[in-house]
Amino acid sequence: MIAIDQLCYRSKLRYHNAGEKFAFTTLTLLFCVVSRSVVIAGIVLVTTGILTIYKGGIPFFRYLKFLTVPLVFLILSTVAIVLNVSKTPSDLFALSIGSWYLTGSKASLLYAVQLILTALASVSCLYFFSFSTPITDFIHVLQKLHCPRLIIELMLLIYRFIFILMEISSAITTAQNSRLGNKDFITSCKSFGFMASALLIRAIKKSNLLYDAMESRCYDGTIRVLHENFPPKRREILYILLFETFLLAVTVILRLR
Amino acid sequence: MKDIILKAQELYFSYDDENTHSLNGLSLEIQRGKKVAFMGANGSGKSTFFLCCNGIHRPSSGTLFVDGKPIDYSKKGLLDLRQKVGIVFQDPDNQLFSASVYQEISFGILNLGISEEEAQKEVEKVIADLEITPFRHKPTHALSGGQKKQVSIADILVMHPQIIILDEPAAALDPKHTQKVNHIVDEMTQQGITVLMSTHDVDYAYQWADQIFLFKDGRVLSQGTPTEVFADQNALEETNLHQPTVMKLYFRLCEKGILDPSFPVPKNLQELEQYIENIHL
Amino acid sequence: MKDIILKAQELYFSYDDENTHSLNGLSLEIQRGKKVAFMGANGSGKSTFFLCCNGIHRPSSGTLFVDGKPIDYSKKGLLDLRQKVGIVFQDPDNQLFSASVYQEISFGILNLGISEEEAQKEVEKVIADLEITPFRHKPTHALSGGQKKQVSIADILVMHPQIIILDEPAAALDPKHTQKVNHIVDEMTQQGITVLMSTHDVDYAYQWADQIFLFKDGRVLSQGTPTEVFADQNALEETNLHQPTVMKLYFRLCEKGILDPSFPVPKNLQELEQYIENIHL
Amino acid sequence: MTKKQKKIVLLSTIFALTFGITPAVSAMHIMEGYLPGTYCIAWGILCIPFLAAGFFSMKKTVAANSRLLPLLAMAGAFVFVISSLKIPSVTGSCSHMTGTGLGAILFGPSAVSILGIIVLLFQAILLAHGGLTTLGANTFSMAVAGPFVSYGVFLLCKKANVNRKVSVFLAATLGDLFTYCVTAIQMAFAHHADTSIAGAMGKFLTVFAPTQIPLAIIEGILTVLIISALETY
Repeated sequence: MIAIDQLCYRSKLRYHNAGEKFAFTTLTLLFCVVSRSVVIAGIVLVTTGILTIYKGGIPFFRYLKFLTVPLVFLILSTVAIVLNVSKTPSDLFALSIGSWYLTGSKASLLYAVQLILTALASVSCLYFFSFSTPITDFIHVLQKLHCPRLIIELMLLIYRFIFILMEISSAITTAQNSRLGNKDFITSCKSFGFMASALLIRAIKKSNLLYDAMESRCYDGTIRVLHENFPPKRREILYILLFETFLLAVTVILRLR
Repeated sequence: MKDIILKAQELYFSYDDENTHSLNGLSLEIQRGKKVAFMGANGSGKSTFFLCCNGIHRPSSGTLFVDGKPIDYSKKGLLDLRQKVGIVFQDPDNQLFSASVYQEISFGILNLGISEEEAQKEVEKVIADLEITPFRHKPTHALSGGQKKQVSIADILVMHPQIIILDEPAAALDPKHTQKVNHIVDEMTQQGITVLMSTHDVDYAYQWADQIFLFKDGRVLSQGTPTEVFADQNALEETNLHQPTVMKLYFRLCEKGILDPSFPVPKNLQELEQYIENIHL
Repeated sequence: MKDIILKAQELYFSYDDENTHSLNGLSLEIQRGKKVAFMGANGSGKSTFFLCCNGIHRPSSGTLFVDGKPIDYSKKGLLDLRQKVGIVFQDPDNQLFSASVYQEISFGILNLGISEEEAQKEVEKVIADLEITPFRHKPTHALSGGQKKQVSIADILVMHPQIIILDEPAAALDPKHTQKVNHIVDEMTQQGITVLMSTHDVDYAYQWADQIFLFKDGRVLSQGTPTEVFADQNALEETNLHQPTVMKLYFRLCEKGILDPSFPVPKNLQELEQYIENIHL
Repeated sequence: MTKKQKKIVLLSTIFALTFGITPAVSAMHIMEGYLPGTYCIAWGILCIPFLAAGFFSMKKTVAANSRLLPLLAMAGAFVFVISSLKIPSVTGSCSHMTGTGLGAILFGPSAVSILGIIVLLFQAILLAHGGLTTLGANTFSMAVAGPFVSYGVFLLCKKANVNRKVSVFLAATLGDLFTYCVTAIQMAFAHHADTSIAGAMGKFLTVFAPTQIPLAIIEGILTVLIISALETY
């Protein structure tokens, strides 16, 4: 129902240690964001792309499609950065509107390109993680990082409930559409309102039933569950360390220049 | 000439990337006014086919003819189609979304663009017909499962479709409400509505249906009259179904020479009992 | 002496404002290791009674004895009780709270205060026993209804309860998964677990159960062996149930002198067919 | 067609297939990697007091009644699902609600802050709306600022005896608009290459206005419809 979720359970990287994957993701993200360099972005884009597509087995075109998810945001914000309205024309281009200019500078274009690449590289990094690691494994990593128990338990439940509610909402929407509930904009809005309120009522009812079911399995206020362990591998840790050291080196060299 | 109301020609459909629940070259023909049962494992494509019938899903290839015309997937075409083909979903909780029974039932018919007064009349009529009056003023979420089912059927009946599809109408109902629903279904047929129903209840399908389709892996494995389909031992085994008890015992009794095999196969328990009653040893 | 594992004495219970689903002086006794079917309309109190059995509901008056002792409603007493009495709920979506099958199954047993290693062993064992291995790494939301059911049974079995309650285990399952669940239930009984099951399927209850309780309006209307209960025409009518087909036909054939009424009533279709097979006219 | 023309057609088809699939206008999530490190941390720190307050009050209520845990989780899942659904639109483009106003009115702003950060985390990982590094900034705009404004407006309207539907509409719409302003401020602080911060903010506001203002209004209308449907139960 959620494409990324479906794909990550089929990833060939799924049974690798989630902690490793998380460390790789966060460290690489850190270098992307801190260095903000085109070179680092390029390295990261290629590396995570290879990992996700080749090692993880995510289909190439679907991966490309996912990289375009933040496209609208990217285009609009880039326009905002590059375009300027000013009385003096800048060096890249300038369109005169009366006594003003709609203009952009080379520096701002360079800045925007750098930003786009950094953002795309970061997204590819995030995708490496979400295309290879089921949320339940991620929650376990957070637990090991001493995230408060209440948050962990909420995340565990919310992740499951999301799918219960999505199933209900899509079933109700289908039923509404079967009765012409999408015939025009106003009817669609009404249908959406009905659906959402019915969904909330169902959600509240379900939460009570689930609580009863948990209680009947001796729930005492603490959710304890076992986790399947996929122990970290020394060689992989070494690779990650090497890669991050490499990124560090590149960052330092670029700074010194 | 046969009056074909629904015809599927080599339908293919698959959900994003899953292989289950998909259609793999489904072809079938249904005559107007018939009672048709669809059987087969969950995930064999019954519900997917139903959702194709009213245009919620669009087959990736193949054509579906309703009333002799291929489905028109334009906005207007779909609205017309959905007026003709109504689906009563399996779980009423996934169909009912209004707080009040009245509002719920009127939703579909008002979307047809009918005047409020006329809609009101129709709603009142269906409330009376389906015996919803005793609980019509209760909020929908306080209804019992069986009552919700009645309302979800009323939802569709009020729109006067030519074809009604019932997805496992008796699932999770208690005997009393199963009877009630079966009764309502019988009345639909009497009104000339073509009824398509998916069910896992072999004995019910055997006695109710004019025609049965056994689905497997998104296509029709076996079809025909109940007696034909349930005589096909291979198909039954492949779909994990068993022969209806009445039919099985009738054949056993025939084998032993107790009943006369030249009579038509009894359609239900009453008929078989009648046969036994008439035995003169 | 009979070994009574569960005994209800004049239970009364009512939900806030509704009258249905409540208990009105319910009394019954269940022997250890038996297979017990609960039948009756929805809202006749079966599920409410089940929730009383493991202390989710507390009767307003009357006593419930488990293993000879009245239920202790202290925190510790309830945990003990819930270890002994496990409920598999009707809709797995109302029971499974975790997206991971492994986590889900481990929840109950970890609550018993067992070490992680031991829990792990038990979870692995139940996963193998209930044939969950093929989909153990799938997320809960990607499972089919039948698979979810298997997991929801594993949830309870892993805790090694003495009594397992199944609330309409076959509702909405297709024939294949119904067979699978029935098979699992048979194995439970062989392990000496007392199994309580609510069902609307007359034919199944007839052949499966050692004892049947017919519920109506929160009390027991009729009880006994399947043959006894299903011979009680009045009680059947009051609860909208019909006689099992096998039983009905057997009596018809006896009336006609084709079968010998001195034999025990056949428990299932196979037995009846055997009887017919043995006829020498 | 010449070879060259064919090539162009093929290339443009591939381009359309890969990039032309109208990407969802995800409300106002700042995408992964868009903010420099210092801003990520700064906005994160700014959230802490709100999150801490939300956390402790939630912990207290759950400790008092553990039945509220699954209920809160359902509320969180509800906000996620509502904000991930395509909403009806006039133009046919596909967009989502933020759900912040609805959440704040239904569950209160402090609960929404904690649920919000979890929902945003899931949105980042499952839907690629927002990101891990921008979690702090997005939490501040969507789980703190928006809900508090919504709730404040809602309370004010209540005190002023404004019609309930109007107050729900105002709360949701203004909350949404405020979120959008905060996001613009966040981006302006980080990226003001050519102009002043205020100038950059003006530009971000202008560029996002055509998608965000209609969205805020639709969000308001839908929230009213949902709340009034709920009231009939």
